[in-house]
Amino acid sequence: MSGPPLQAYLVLGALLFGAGLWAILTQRGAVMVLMGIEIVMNAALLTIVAFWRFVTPDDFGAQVFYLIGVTIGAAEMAAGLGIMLFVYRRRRTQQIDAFRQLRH
Amino acid sequence: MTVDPGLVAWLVFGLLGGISVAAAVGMTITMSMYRAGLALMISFLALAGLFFQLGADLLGLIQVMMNVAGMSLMILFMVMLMMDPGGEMMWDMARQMHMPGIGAYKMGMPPGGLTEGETREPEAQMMVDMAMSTGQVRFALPISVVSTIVLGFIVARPIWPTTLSVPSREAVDVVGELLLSKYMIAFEGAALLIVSGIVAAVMLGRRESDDHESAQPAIPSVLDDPVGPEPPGTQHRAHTS
Amino acid sequence: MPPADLLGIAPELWLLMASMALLAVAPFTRGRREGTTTWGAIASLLIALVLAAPQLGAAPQRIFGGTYALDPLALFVKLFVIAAAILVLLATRERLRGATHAVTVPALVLMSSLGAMALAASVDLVLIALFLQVTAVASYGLVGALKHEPGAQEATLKFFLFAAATGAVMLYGMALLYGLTGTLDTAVMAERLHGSDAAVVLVAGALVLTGFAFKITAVPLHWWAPDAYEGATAPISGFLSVVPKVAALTVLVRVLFTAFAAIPEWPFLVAVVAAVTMSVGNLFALRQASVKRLLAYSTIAQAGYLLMAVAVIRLEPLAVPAFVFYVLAYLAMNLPAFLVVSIVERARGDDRIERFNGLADTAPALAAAMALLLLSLAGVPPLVGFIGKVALFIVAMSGGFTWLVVIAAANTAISIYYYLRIIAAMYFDRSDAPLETRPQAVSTVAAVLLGATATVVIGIFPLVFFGFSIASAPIVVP
Amino acid sequence: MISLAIFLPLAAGLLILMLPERRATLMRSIALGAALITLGISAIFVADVIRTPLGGMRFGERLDWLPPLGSSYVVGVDGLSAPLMALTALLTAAVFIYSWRMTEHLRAWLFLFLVLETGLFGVFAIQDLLLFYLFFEVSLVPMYFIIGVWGEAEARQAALKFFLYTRAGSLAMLLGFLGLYLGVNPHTFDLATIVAAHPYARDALAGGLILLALVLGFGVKLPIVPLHSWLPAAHVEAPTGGSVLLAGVLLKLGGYGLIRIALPALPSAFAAWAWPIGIVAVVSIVYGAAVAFAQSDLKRMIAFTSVNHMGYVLLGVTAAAAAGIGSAPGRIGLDGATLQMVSHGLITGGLFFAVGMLQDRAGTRVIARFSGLWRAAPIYATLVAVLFFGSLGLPGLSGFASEFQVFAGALGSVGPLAAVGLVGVGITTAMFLVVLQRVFAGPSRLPAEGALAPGAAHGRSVGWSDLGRRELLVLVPLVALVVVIGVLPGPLVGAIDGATTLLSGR
Amino acid sequence: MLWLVPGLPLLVAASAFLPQARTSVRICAIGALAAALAVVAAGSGGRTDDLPWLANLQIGGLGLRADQVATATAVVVALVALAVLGYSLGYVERADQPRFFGGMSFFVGVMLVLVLADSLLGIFMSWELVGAASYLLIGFRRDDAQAQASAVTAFLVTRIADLAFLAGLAVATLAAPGDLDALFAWSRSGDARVPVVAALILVGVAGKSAQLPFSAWLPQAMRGPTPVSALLHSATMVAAGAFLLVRLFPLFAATPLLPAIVALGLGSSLFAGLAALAQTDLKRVLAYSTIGQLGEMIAAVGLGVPAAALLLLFAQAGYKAALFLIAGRLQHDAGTTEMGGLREAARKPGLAQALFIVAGLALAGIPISIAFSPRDAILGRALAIGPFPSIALVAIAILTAAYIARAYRLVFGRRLVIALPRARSRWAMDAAAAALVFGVVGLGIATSPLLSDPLGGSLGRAIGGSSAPVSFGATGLGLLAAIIGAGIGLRPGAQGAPRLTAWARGGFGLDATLAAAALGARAAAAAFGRVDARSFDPIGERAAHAFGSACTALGAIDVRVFDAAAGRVAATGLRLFRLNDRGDRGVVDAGFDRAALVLRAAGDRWRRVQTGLLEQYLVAVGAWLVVIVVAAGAVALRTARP
Repeated sequence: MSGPPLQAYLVLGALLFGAGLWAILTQRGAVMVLMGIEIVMNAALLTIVAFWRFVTPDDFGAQVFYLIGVTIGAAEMAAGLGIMLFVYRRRRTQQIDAFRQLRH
Repeated sequence: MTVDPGLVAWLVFGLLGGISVAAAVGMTITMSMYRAGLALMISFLALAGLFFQLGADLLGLIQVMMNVAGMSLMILFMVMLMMDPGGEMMWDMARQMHMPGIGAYKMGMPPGGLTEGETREPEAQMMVDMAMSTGQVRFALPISVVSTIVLGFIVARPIWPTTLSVPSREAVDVVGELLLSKYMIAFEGAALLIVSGIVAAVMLGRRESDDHESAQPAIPSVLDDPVGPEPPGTQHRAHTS
Repeated sequence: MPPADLLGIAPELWLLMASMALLAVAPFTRGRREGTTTWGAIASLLIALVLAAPQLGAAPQRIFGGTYALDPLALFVKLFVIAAAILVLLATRERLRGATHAVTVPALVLMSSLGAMALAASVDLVLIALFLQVTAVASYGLVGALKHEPGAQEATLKFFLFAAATGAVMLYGMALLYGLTGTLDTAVMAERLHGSDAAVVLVAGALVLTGFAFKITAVPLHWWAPDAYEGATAPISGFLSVVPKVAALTVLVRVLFTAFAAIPEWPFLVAVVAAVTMSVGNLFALRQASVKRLLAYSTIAQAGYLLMAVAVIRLEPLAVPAFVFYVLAYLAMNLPAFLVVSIVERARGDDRIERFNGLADTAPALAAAMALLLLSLAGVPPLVGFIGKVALFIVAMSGGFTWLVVIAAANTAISIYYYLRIIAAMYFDRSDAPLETRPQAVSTVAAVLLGATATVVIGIFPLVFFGFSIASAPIVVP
Repeated sequence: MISLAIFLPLAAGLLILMLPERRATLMRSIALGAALITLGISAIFVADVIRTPLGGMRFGERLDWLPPLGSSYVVGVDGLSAPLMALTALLTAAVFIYSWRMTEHLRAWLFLFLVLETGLFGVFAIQDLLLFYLFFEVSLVPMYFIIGVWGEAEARQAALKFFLYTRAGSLAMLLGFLGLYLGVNPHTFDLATIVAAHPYARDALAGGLILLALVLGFGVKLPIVPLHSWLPAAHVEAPTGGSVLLAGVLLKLGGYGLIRIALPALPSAFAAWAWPIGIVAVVSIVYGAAVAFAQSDLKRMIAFTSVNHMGYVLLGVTAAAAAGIGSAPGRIGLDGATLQMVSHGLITGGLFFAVGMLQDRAGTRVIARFSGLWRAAPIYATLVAVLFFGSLGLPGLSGFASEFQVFAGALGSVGPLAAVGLVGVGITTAMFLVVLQRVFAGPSRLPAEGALAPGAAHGRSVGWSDLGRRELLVLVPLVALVVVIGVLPGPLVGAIDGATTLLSGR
Repeated sequence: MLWLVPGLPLLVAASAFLPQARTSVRICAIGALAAALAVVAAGSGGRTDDLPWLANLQIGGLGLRADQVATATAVVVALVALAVLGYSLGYVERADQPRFFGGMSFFVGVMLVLVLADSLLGIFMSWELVGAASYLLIGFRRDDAQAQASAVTAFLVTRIADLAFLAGLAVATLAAPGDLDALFAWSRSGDARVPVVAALILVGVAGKSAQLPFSAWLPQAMRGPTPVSALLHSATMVAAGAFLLVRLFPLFAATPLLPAIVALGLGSSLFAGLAALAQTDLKRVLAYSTIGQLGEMIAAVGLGVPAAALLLLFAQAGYKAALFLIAGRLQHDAGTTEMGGLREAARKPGLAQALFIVAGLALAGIPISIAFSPRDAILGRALAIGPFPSIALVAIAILTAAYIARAYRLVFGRRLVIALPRARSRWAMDAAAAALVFGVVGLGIATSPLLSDPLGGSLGRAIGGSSAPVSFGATGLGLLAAIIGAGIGLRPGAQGAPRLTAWARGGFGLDATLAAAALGARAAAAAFGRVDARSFDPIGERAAHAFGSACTALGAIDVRVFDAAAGRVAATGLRLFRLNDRGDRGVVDAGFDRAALVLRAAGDRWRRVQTGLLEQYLVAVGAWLVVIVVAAGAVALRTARP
């Protein structure tokens, strides 16, 4: 019996994607939505790493992609921290449905 | 008795994968943001384990460093700076009020929760205020489930150009070389990205002298109608109590 | 890595350094020397222009192992972004005067512009994902720059969450694309995509396009744009409506031109998106009261028009020139219109249409310029928007999308309604409140007049710019 | 020379914009001077086309404009365009004379009219579809402002309606142009090339659709009946000068486009669709006349007669389409349609001036409020009567010369339609006679002087006097031309005929 | 040279506009007319070059041709016009004279063009212009609302008939461009369009000559000044119809229309005779008389004796104009033209009675003027053809004599008072009337040997048509009929049933029909106007509604996808739109407005989809994702099962 094949990782990635999506769509707190986004991003990263291993083990571009992906996540998170504080200080809430003055 | 390495690999995969997914789902169920942050960290950690299993040791390490440590810390930082609307208090309340349902979705948004222009019973208003989830659960559920299943089906088919070869070089060397040659722009760009993220965070997150003076109400009152444009004759559109 | 490669990205490197330097200098320029960073940023942009000059006329090539394109299209976007950034900087200085972070804004504008420039030249998926986020992340600070404005937090939050969510989704799509082809290079992807599994191609392609569509504000990923534009200050809204949008469109053109070249369905899909986008933009814009919001929907509609050219990018040799020309036109007419809103907003408090009443009496030049810009957006000849639209119509029709052109024409016909609302307010209504065109707004006014003049001049003498568009058309292919 | 005529008004307009507000007389003089010079140039054109009717396009100029899209600045004048140019210049000059005393936003007023003149001259001179469209639309914007700024109470709505409606039409027209452009290989907007290539001769569906687009576009401008509803609103609300140019020249763009572009470029499609289009024309004729009859506002009535009169133009074009451009009925129908455009421009332009003069005095245009005007203003009454008779097609006046040809052509090709169309002439006659009787005859009863409603155009009250010298200067040349063309249409028709015979290429 | 004939009067007419020339217009008018008369008399037989009126095709120019028919008619027109103008010197107020003489000169000018024109186009143009002149002159008194209405009726009725003429002209012009000879040549070619053209022209003729069913306008036109009635509505303009038939006789002769022409003429004539017998107004009697006589002329053409028609035309021009002038003279004194009211004026000594007797005798067909022989010839021809025309003609002769005798009895009674007038200012009027009467009688006597066989004369040859020998039977029959008629007319109380009389007085309902038609036309036009304002616009409105409901239908899907918030707001918007719509219905009435409104409302409604709720935006993105994924899944399934 060989180890888990590519498809196993991919299905796991899809599950994580779905879980992240679920979080994005249902959570009321902005921070929670941001966490959901991070899960989706990690699903993507897991997927690409799996592809690296099973499709192009000698092309380390995928690993660079992962690195950049993590950087993107980190930068988002950093900016997100600032934005959450900004929003929270001004409005005393971080629930996304409190922000609906700009509409129509 | 020899342990089939494949079986071990499957077991490890199942364990780590199960943890990561369970943690991810659990994150959305808990009422406390703090616990959600912890769940996220666990999910990331499990993923790091999977990276090691895939032979991407470098990435596993980075995952632990960046995602688990860095990112999750930031989230926890965020959570700590704000009032946690869920947490123990809500948990207790939900238990006392015998609310059915799972975790955070016990306190779902009542149907038509955010609709304007109607008076609500105070209890209903409270339900709206306390709701942990948006009113979109009924859409989100089919969307997430369907897309997960179909996506899983799509990727699970044997369509990928897989190879049996294994990585022949040490990742650290190659990645380092790539980052300084082919992906030098990406390297510099990543720096730029981080800097701009930090600048944005600092600029926005800084406490200003007028912060609390101009603080606005958490939920905009239904009476201050922020909508500017109205077609002629629609002034009596809403709020007719 | 040959040194020529470094020379190729000299403008980008220079801007990177300049932005860092400006960040460092910024805290010391509060108060009386507030303009320092702005002028510094403008100067560095001009220097970048000079540094980019040697690339003019150079043969298209790819550097850094084929990850980064030096082709006329990329160069065009560089010049375009520099011009747009200068115009925006001229206005932000006056609009944000006295704000806490006014001095940091030029650096952020520079960073975001830099991201956009690099994005347009990126060939590799890694770079595309990265610079898409650079452009976005640097803009967060811009959207919230006037922190005390009531809409600032909301705009920032929506923009941020939307950007992050679509970015993550796009990453997933890119991962799938990589798995299918084993390469991150969009230029070589095409042949490997040929014959690949259609389902994955579709889902991966669509997820990647989701990320682009967010920036382009194509339906159904346009939701954030009106809210963010309305909440941000006008020059920033103008910046967002021009720079990231055009960069994303360019990268879309590049990807569709190279990576997806072999997939026969996408022109139709893009055409559908174009039709829906322009229709939604125009329909929603009809009755807006906030001019910024109105213009936001207008930019959505304009994106729909631009997508017409994208749809036929491989079918029609003139498609890229038409695209480039319309992008130019869009810069000349859209950004200055936002700058006019900026002036009115600053002078009269907000940007409702009533604030434009009687502008023709109080500020005739500004009103005339605004009227020209709006008419150009509506595609009224002899302004530049007309030539641009005609070129788009021609390529789309010649590419076989007659139905799309009919929809576009109907949309153009409808769109005049909301542009005329502003014009009617300026010219037919009277207002008692004088518009305080303070001497400080002089550089904004100059930028507006420059744009208005350009709409007229290019509209009447389009040949030079059309030739330039043709020259900017070549896209580097493997 | 043509370019001078096209761009001189624009240059004069820009010059006026640069003058300080107080140099009012200088501004007026510059504007009038520019209009008169263009009038002189177009008179040269007219003389030339009369001298050598079969000379084809003359005074041609060609410049590259946008070669990548196959569009060049090609201008020329022939018997089709020269009379319309002269009409444009004449009416513009007349508007300047008529509004000599006005002061409200004078600079903008003059500028807009000069821009309008440039646009109209461009349309008539250009031989390139893209630039044709450009000039076509350029004439739209000034009119929007003219109606909106100087118009009456509901002017804003009317201006908006005018703009939206005509723009929707012109976009349809643009689609048609693009169809033509793509129909020839290599793609070009050059009209002569397109006409020579005869695109879509075999593809009936595409040809029909493109024709539909063109007819929609030109039909809105003309206007044809289902698409006419912008016209009365715009006319009623527009200031006198705006109405004059709107009715006098802008409507002609539709007819001119049909004759210059739609007919020669798509002869086979046009022939296939001649009957439906002819029915539209006849409906316009009868319906326009009937609705005009029902109006109580003089200006609105004249506006509706425009629908009727431009229906003749369409009928003439239809005749040519059905019978073939070169055939006898086709030629005579086209000549009639073209002459009808000139004639209608003169007559209706004059009538709108006349209504404006009435409004200057009375502040109202309601027919029922006037009676026995003849006694108070005999010269005015006489001139208006001539215009009325011209409008109802009395021989000896220009209206007859054109209508006769239209009907001769139409009876030779789409006979039954023409026969129905004659009913429209009858209704028009009845209407004008009734109005003539009501307003001018009978016991003298006039609205009180000084009851100056917004109609007190340009802030002056003339009082119940007969026409002043300036007003005579406006009206008499128009009336004189109506008579001259009516009595001796030969030279002009010859010039037009020279152009129409060469219409579909040499 | 020939152009001088119409040109001189037209020049005078044009000069009437000049303020300096006002007082001398009347002199000029008469002088010009005399000169024209001289020229036409001298230029007989000449013709001009074609004036290239339209240069495309070879459409006949506006040439003039002074052949025998034209010359003779022109001379008669000019002579009658001279007399009437002279009369007008006394009749018209001095202040109005410039305008009046200008108008009359204009009429005479275009009438002469009509007579002399060498092409159908020229004939038609002048034909229309004399109608316009008639309009202007009937409505000469601007304050007289009824006269104005009559003028409108006159012009309108004739013009509507002319539209048929115009159609015929258009067809003929395309078929046979050129002068009349070309037209005649074409008419002999057997082209199927010839009868159509002829019939269309005949409609025009019927209109102009006030034949059935267009007859109503002529009696109404009597509201105009009497000189105008005399010149236009008896002698020249209305006679243009008959003249045209004579002129175009070769055209008509080539068609099977002749019996129809006979029927038209005789029918109108009988009708007019009966109507004339019931009138109480002298001028209306004369008007119906004119219709009747014109009917006889038209019938003559139909019977194939156009020369007789022409001669009758000349004669009628003389005595009918004279009768009008006498009526006007009496009216001048009495202030009315009602025959009862004229009695007082008629008692005064004057020439009127004597002149009336002589002219009346001529009208009745007593052989004292040239009228005698043509009528004789017509009757003779009719006898040769068949019983129906003959009976009709005899009946007409009886009626003619009867109504003129009745008129005489009602105006003058039985006393005979003849004396020279005393009022000097009226000399012009008396002189003109006398001149006309003596002209007619004198010409009749002087030329009777020449004309005893008019159909054999050179005029007859010039016109063509069959010849009918003068038969004593016909002459006797005519005389007998005249005498019987006169006897009936002179007997007092021969009125017939009053209701019938009243009916006849109104032209047997044709007046009422015309009025009703006018009312109906106005109503129809008003209805059209309403249609444009309301019923038409709902088309646009309906389209807009359809668009709106399509939007709603699409929106419904959308609303279900989205949260109830968006749905409710959208519903509110929709309700409000309807409310707005209802409110605006009365105010905004144009369809385009409505369409714009609906579009605007759609914009209003649809933009509410943008709820401002980030969660909903995200759900929209999720929906987009799920659509993609499901589509991809479908693709995957399809590729899995080939």
